[in-house]
Amino acid sequence: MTPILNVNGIEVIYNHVILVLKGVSLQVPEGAIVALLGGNGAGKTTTLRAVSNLLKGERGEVTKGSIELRGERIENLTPADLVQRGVVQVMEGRHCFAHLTIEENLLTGAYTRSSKGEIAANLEKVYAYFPRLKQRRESQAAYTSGGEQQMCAIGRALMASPSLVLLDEPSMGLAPQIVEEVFEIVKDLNTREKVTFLLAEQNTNMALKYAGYGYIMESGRIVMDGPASELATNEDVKEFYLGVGGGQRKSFREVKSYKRRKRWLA
Amino acid sequence: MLYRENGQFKTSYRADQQIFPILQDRWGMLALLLFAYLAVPALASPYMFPAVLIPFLIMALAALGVNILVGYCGQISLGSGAFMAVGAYGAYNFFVRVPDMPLIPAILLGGVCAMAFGILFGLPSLRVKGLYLAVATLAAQFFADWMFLRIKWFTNDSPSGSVSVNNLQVFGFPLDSDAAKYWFCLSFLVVTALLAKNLVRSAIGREWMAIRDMDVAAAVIGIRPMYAKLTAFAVSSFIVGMAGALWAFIYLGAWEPAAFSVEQSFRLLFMVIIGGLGSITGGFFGAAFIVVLPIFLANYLPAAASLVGMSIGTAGIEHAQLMIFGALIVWFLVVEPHGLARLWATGKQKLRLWPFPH
Amino acid sequence: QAKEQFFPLLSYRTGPYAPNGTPWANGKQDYLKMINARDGGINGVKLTFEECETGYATDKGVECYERLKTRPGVTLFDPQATGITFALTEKVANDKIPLITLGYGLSVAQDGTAFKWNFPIMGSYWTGADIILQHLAKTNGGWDKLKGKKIALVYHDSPFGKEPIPLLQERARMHGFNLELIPVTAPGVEQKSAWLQVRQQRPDYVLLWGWGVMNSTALKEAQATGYPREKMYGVWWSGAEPDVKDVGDGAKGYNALALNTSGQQPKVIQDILKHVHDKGQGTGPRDEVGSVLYTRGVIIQMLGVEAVRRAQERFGKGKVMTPDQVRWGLENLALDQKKLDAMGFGGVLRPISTSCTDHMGSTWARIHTWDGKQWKFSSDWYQADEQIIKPMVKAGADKYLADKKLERRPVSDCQS
Amino acid sequence: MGFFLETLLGGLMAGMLYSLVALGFVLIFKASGVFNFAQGAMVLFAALAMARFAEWIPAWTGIQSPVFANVAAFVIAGAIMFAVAWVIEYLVLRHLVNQEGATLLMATLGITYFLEGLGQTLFGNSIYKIDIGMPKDPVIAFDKVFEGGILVNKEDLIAALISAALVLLLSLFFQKTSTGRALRAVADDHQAAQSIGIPLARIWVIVWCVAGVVALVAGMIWGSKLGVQFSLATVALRALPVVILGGLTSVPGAIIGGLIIGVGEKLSEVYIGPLVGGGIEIWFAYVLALGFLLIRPQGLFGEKIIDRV
Amino acid sequence: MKIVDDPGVVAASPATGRKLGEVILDVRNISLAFGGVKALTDISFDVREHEVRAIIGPNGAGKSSMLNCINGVYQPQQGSITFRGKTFHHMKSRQVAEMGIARTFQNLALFKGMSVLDNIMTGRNLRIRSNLLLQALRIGPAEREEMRHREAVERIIDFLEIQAYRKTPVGQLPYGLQKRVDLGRALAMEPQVLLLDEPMAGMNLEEKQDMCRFILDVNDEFGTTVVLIEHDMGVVMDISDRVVVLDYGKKIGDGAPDEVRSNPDVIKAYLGTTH
Ligand SMILES: Nc1ncnc2c1ncn2[C@@H]1O[C@H](COP(=O)(O)OP(=O)(O)OP(=O)(O)O)[C@@H](O)[C@H]1O
Ligand SMILES: Nc1ncnc2c1ncn2[C@@H]1O[C@H](COP(=O)(O)OP(=O)(O)OP(=O)(O)O)[C@@H](O)[C@H]1O
Ligand SMILES: [Mg+2]
Ligand SMILES: [Mg+2]
Repeated sequence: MTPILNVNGIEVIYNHVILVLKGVSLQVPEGAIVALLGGNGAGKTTTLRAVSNLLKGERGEVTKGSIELRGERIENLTPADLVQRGVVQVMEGRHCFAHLTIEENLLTGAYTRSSKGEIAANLEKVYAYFPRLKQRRESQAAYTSGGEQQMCAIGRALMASPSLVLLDEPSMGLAPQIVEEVFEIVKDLNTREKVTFLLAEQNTNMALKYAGYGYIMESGRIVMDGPASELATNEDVKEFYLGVGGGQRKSFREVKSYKRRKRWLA
Repeated sequence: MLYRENGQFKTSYRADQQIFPILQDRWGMLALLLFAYLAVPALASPYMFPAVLIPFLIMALAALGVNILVGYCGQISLGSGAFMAVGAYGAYNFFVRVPDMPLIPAILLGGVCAMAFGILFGLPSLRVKGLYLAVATLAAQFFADWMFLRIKWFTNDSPSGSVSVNNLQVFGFPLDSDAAKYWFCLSFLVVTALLAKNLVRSAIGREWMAIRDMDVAAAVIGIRPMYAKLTAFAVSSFIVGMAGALWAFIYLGAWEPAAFSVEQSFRLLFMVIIGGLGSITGGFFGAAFIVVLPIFLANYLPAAASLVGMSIGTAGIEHAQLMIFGALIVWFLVVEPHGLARLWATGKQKLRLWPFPH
Repeated sequence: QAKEQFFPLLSYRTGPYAPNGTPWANGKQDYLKMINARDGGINGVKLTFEECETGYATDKGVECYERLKTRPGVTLFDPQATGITFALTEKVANDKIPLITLGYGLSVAQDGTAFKWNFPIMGSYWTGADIILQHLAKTNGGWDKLKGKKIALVYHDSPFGKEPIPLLQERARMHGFNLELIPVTAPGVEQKSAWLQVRQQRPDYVLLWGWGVMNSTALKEAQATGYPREKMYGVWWSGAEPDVKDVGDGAKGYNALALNTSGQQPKVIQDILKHVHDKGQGTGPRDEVGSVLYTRGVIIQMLGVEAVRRAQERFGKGKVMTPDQVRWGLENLALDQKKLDAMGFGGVLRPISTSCTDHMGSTWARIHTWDGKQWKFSSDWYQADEQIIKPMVKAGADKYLADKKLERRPVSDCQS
Repeated sequence: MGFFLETLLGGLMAGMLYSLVALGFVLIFKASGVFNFAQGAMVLFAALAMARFAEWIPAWTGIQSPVFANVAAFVIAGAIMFAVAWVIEYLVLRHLVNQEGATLLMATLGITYFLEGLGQTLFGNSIYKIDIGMPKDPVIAFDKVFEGGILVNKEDLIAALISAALVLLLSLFFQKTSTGRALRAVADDHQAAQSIGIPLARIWVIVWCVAGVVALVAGMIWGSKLGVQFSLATVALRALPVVILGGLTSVPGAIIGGLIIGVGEKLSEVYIGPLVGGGIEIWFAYVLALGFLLIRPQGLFGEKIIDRV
Repeated sequence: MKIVDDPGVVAASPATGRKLGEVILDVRNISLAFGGVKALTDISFDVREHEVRAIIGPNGAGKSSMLNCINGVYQPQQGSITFRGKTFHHMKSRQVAEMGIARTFQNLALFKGMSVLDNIMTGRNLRIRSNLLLQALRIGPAEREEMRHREAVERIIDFLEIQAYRKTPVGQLPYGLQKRVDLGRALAMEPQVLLLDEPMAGMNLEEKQDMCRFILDVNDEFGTTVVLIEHDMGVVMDISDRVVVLDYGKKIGDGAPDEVRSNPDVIKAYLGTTH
């Protein structure tokens, strides 16, 4: 089966000089949840931006490689075209429309949808997923808490009835039980509505629990990939990403070693 | 591989804090200064001095001032023309009313007048922000236009409102040759640029930038928005005021308020944005661009047009100039929204990586 | 080196003043072309020129001046703007190039012993204002009839607009009329409040000191506020076709000073049509030739050319004159009626003669009135009253010299 | 008293005319976060197009009806403004997605120069006439009540009505339609708007096109009042205090701001002006606006400026 | 373990048994509302010197608002804040900074256009003594002062291991590093109390470990008191001495981590059942 998304050896350069991605390839099969893991600055966000064509606003560009959606080259489509094709990105750092209320934010998310019934149903669905948003629906987004904004951003993306969602750090800033809920929602959408997810996450634990397949990035390259269950049992991953290397989980208080970061590639 | 800091290790923070940490840059700067002081006067034609070089120097000075306010402190100002006017008329009044007033103190005092005016019109910035402030600064512009037209005292009761100065001297040397005027303006510019550079890389400069980038956070780390904004207005309008005085005294000789119209304010804003907000070098690029381009076009457009077999009148040239000018501005912004200075920096960075592309 | 007398032409064909600046500039160019075509230059010296666009802006004017002043054979400058005149006044004294400012510029520059290089030939704002007042006195039946009357000056808020004020104030003091000053912010597109004030004060007369777009706007606002156009008098810069044409009927009855005729009848205009336009070398459209400002441009250029011719008489025929020699020519113009007729300027302007002390000659002007289609003369010639103006000029010049710590030209300088 | 009312009325109408120009600023700012300095140039450009085509069409077609000429010229000028909007989007805006306000402002200044040059190259730089049959002569009302009566300008009155209608229409558009909401979203965050599928290109063409038509109406009315020539672009400077007083993001604000500024500047010029030598209205308008801003930094009806940490 | 309330008596950490100092910051009955939204209702808690005090609670509970009240970004309608014995009803940002309270922000509030170095240097601005003129001339004392602060900042940069990015504009850094710079800026103020708003959001485990280490080092070595908002329960449980729990603007729990973790209200409102 051809993957829904096929990223083939892309290079990304910011500002004409800063080379950030150095040949990244990954595949996302239809109906899968794929996790993209890696430390700060590894290039996860950049990869997602490249897929959703949001690089331009950051003065970045894809200089090599190709990106295919269901076999179609998409590097030259606008982000709006991509949303039309069902690809929606939830941007890192929330990016709610500050002056719009939460509800207006959500409704704008349905810009590409024309059926009134569908929009209303989607809205109800989002409110059901995030009851907190319903309470705050009349507030301007700028005046809601960080976590509320994060929910709003995720909810907004769902309003577009997407078939492929690029989630950039969805768990960031969310309270533990909400994190869990978000992942449950992901799973729910995935199993019930066959929505495919590409998930950039720092919360490796959660990500590997819910994802079927994972890629690990380091300084702009994919350094390891495999089914999530395999990754979760890999010793290195366990030690550096899950914190359970060499037996049981270490207390944050005990970790004192300096510069232990493992590099798969120089 | 020539342009590299390879092997140039900084052994102290002082060395690292230099204005030009890279050796090649230091030599380049020295060469540039020598060139500006010695070679340019020898090479320039009599037309170049008054028409290109002197306006360039003065405008670069003004752009420097505007950049402190707009580029470093983030307070967009459309009233720079007014600060120039206050500087010019302030200096003029000191110059003609105080017996035997020497030129340099008169210009500095003009700057002080502009500074006071700048602080006054900077006060709203404590409450009004962004584009609202930008538009509100036009109040300063139109007020100054009016003030110097209407209040006779400022123009020494000249019936037409136009004033002039002559017999300029510095330490007994008459400023009558073009080269002398050039050196005079150049020295003003070099000294001010150095001081301004020091300011922006010191604590106060960081305060300005902090206010520009995120004022609430700046307040939380103990920066007083009022102090930061008003000092930016003060320093900026002082420099712009001096530039205004030079523009009036050295370049125009005789002037009326229209010489510092809102058009001038826009041009100054252009310079800093085209040159690069928050960059001292940017002001120079911007000033060069804005001063030289129209003159260049006026001089060479007809020739260029006749090459392709067209003849255009002065009106056509003027319109073509407007169009080219507008198009170039847009083009530069599209290529590099952060201005010529950033383009320059990117160029240098590429040079450092050379011969590798990244 | 070719024998070429170079005329730098500072003009503005763009910006708010373009509609008025353009015919003026066209007239200047066409006259030069005509002299070359008809006479082969001045005694064999070909006339060349280059235009430089100032946009009426002082700094651009200065740049143009600097660019063109070093050209070989440079003759004189006509900056076409009062602001630029102010800025150039000092520079020309250094560079020793004459500055001719017909009907504009510094009124005090009439005093040739103080302003060696400035030539407000044929008129200044003071003489212009004086003539309008003379006309008002005459139509009212004497100066004493002006007593208690209210005269408003609606003026361009710039040195240009402010120049006539001292004279008007002087006259107001002498004859007991009230002078109201109503400034209009440049360029003068928004005049509603000025005309509200006019309506409030109901002056007996409105003097209009405008330029460019300000003139037509003033007329439209006058119409909109119902101020009778018959009671409006413009200076000679407010009385040309572009000022009234698009107001049409609304400007009917409006009066303005006329320094010169308009129309294509004068011989010199015919010559231009024949030698320039008929050969397809006209600068502007043909039907603009002979319009008020066009003709004024022609006159200005004629004065420049005649100054060169006069200088050649003294310094050598067929030679290229230096600016200093041209200055001498300008100081010794003697264009009597016979000469004017011969040149084809008969009826276009009055005879004119200048001297070292008097850089203006005399001011003769008429009033013309717009009848909805064209300008028609509605008065006879007036001459400005030098009795009043001369002392003011002298006092002004003295103040200028004192401010600048300058000396008057020695008498000997005039002998040369 | 009569004169006071007359000044007041004059101010109100002048204010409405400013609103018309201010509206263009507000539209674009509200819908894309761009402070469009080129609005003045667009007014000039549109007016030039309209004036010249109204002149050329009878000459080309031989149909002498002024109504036909004006309508046709209006349509053509409208089409030209659409083309302008499209070109601006294609060549400028789309390359400046997600850039800072200052950069965008600067770009519009570049556009200003370009349009001024292009407009005058294509259409000439003399004074042209737009004659849409506006009545020019004044009527005197209430001459029984007040000495001298109150002078009412019919032309101004009609113009004021047109701008009021336009404002009403546009307010409804912003408040009631989902496109209106999308526009506000774009103004908040270009990138986020893109990420949820709002086609920036199309939105921008629409908005600039609407602003172009507003500029055309403004140009038509101002041009019919003042004649069409270069200085028409400077009415933008008179409209700026209106924009900030009413609030950059509020369509009704443009009207209210216009009225306040119009009345304020006329009254000040007529009653305070003579005391200080006159010519104060332009800076007075700005100072008045500034005064209001000190109380409400976002203008009377503008959206609150958000700064949160 | 009982917490001794008398400020004169030194207490011990209920979590680790570490010695804690006197009450340094005491928040009393703070209420804050925005229009109809009650962000905080009658909140009181104290912070002891040398302590790591965590604030947890679901999203929108009012944690960030609490910090905003402490450093004067918000003015609470009711209540008072006592710092080192001085009681305030309204805090002023500048004053707070001068008294030695520094903070980091949840939604990165870095100075985007400035380099990492300059960002951290701004943290030292309060200590700059030389005036404008001296700075312009950059002679003698001004230069020496600048160097002194530069050295202090370099120590922080070393400490946070961001040497490589010294001259990079922070806007170009990945999120996680920006968080570190934010911390660096706060540290540069050499505060007595450090308020951290979700410093570890958006980090992976390894980076969180680093961050914990930074926080604990600061806490140990300089004795800096830390108030920490964090959603990662592992972190909170491991490094904090006492925990306050907020929910809907109300305080629903306060005490040792273990104690809080087993509080049924807290489990219901925040932790969810799986923890
Ligand atoms: N706009 C930009 N301009 C220049 N460089 C950038 C820009 N955005 C990101 N980078 C650089 O690209 C690299 C990868 O950044 P990216 O944001 O993709 O990382 P990330 O894996 O998402 O990290 P994080 O987990 O911290 O979000 C970093 O080194 C960063 O400095
Ligand atoms: N300036 C403000 N105006 C209006 N409401 C506000 C403002 N600041 C905060 N609020 C509201 O107060 C409540 C508390 O917000 P706060 O940011 O303190 O939450 P938080 O506990 O930090 O949540 P999170 O964990 O999601 O960051 C939220 O519902 C928020 O919407
Ligand atoms: Mg990221
Ligand atoms: Mg928070």
